[in-house]
Amino acid sequence: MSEKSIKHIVEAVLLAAGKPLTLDQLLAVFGDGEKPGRDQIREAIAALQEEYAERGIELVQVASGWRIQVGQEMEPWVSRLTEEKPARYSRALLETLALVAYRQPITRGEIEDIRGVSVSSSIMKTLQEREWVRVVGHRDVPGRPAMYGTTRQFLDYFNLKGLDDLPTLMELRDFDTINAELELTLPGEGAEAEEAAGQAQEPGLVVVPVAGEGGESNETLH
Amino acid sequence: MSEKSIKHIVEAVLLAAGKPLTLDQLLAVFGDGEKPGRDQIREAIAALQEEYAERGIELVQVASGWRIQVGQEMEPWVSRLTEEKPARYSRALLETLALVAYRQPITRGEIEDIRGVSVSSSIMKTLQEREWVRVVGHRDVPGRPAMYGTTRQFLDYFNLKGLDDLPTLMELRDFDTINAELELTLPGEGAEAEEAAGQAQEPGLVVVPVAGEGGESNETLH
Amino acid sequence: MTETPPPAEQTPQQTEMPFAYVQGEAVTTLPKDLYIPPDALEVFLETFEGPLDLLLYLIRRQNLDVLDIPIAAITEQYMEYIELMTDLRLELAAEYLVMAAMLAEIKSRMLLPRPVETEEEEDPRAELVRRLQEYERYKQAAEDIDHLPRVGRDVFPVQLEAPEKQVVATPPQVSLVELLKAARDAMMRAEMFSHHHIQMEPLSVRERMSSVLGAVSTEEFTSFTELFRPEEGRMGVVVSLLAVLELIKESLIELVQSEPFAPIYIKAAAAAEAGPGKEPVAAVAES
Repeated sequence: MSEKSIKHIVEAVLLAAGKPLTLDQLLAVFGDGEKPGRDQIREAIAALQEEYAERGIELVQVASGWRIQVGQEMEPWVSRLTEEKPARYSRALLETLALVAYRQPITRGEIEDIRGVSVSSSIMKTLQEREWVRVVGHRDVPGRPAMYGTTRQFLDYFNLKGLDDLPTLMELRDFDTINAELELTLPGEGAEAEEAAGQAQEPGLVVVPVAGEGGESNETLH
Repeated sequence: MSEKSIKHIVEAVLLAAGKPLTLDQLLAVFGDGEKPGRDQIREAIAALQEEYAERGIELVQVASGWRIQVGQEMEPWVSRLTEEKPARYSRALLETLALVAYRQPITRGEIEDIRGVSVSSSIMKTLQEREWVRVVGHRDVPGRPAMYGTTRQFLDYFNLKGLDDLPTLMELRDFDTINAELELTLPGEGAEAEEAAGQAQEPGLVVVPVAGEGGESNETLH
Repeated sequence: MTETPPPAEQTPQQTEMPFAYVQGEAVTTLPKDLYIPPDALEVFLETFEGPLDLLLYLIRRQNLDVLDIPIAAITEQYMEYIELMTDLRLELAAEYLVMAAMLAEIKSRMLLPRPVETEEEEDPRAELVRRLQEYERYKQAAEDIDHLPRVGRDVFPVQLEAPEKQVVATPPQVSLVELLKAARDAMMRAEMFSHHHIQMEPLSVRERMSSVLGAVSTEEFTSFTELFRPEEGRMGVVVSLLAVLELIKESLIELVQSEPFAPIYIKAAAAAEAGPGKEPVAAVAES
């Protein structure tokens, strides 16, 4: 049996095995008439290792034997394969964030009054961890509750120059009609549309009547 | 991103995936700034296929996408790895599967009509548990029997890209034109097996009481 | 399917079988290989997938074309198997008996003399042949499928150990639209909320416009300040002002002020004058 086919058999068997194989196990796959020596198996392994060196795979020895694995340098690409779609925020969280944005400074109690239900601590915690909301002071009433406001990061994320860029409450009422006129995408979903990466953030601006910028971004798109 | 690294990334990702990947899935593992074109992915696949050709490894396209597999030529060595023999399937199961594959959507009753025997529930259950066959709807007749079709897993398992890749069905011959056909085909084949033809075929001709035509064809024969 | 398949494993007896020529003789001359050891018969019969499969076997064993079945001979052979099964008290599936009946029927129809040859008349075997062919193609297809390279038997998909995934939590994405919708919903719910709890008079501008119009006349001037009720609070004042401005815009009232800081008076616009609506506004602007 030629060196070359020993190498190819060792490779094929290691690839198909799905688990590490010892030298003995590798030897065992050869039929009676074709058994190579242990040295030949070792040479085949060494030859494969050399071939793999410049590629993203490795033939390594682990506790239970030899195995072919995808190298660490391929982690970013392989990981993207199994990347889970990030979860979505709850309505409660979004409404809380919206109330902080429109009514800041606002206490948790005031948010609860408007929403008619209690606001969980985890929501306030998530919003602060995301650095969209921060404590801006304390209301001078018994208990001195924290007052919340939005952050610079919040404006950046939604691509707003300032809170003034948010539609007024009056405009919000007619929001469905505004919305229907605009094809708005999520900031993060840009990756799905092949070219949209750069433009994904813009729709936020489009909501505000900034004709010039909106027009420009459309032109860039096409 | 260089041709070479695209190839290596495609290889690493396919090797790590453990399931077939579509072109889109392969594209998705590349980050925003490094997205290759679909053609580049296709080229990488072609280059890998060429490299694998002499090594007993295959990069094949099946129904759910591209997958790297150890090819049939390596089967003798790979199968020595495992003690257990791969499952064998009964003729009844395979015939039922064939009918679902070629005649989908098909009801159990229709399968039974063609096979001339009843199809056991356990066969339908096994086929569905293996995820080769699934209920695709219900026939709009009394009892609303389930109609069955094959799945992508079925195609993947049998190394097929699509139903078009199934082996072609034996041609059905028209009984009514039997005599005309005999007339046409027999003279050509007569040389090979003149006596056999005369003996084997003639009883049929004699039984069918088509004196006129049968006689003619016989005359042509002799 | 070829017209003359190669004579694979054909025994000499079979080629000499006379029953193919004379229907009557078939009963007495049984092919020798029909007799198989009784204890093997059960296994033998189990290999058949039903009556069509058994029939195909009988036909193929004699190298016959499916399209050209010597029905009497095949029927006799088929019945032999059925009898063997009953003799051995094998549970006989109904399908086999149905087929026996079908064969018997075809045979009888073929034996009956037909007075006139009509082209339309179908060969009694046609249906059987159709079914046999139909079954055979899927029997063949099943064999073909069985020979396809199969995962785990012939081909072995590779799954390698992947590098350890670096955990990078990707936070949920939120669009401005989502945020604004949430804001609107929260506000709208809050409004309903306040209606129920703080029994506040709805202070709609439209409603106030009506009451202002009711208070002024075309003949006399009404004092501007009379239109405001302090007890309504700031909201009431704002609504009143909006109502007045709206009425001016719609040219329904006129606003008059003699000099800066002098009292402002209001008069309802004359019904005939639809046009000169801008004058009152101009008056305000001058002031």
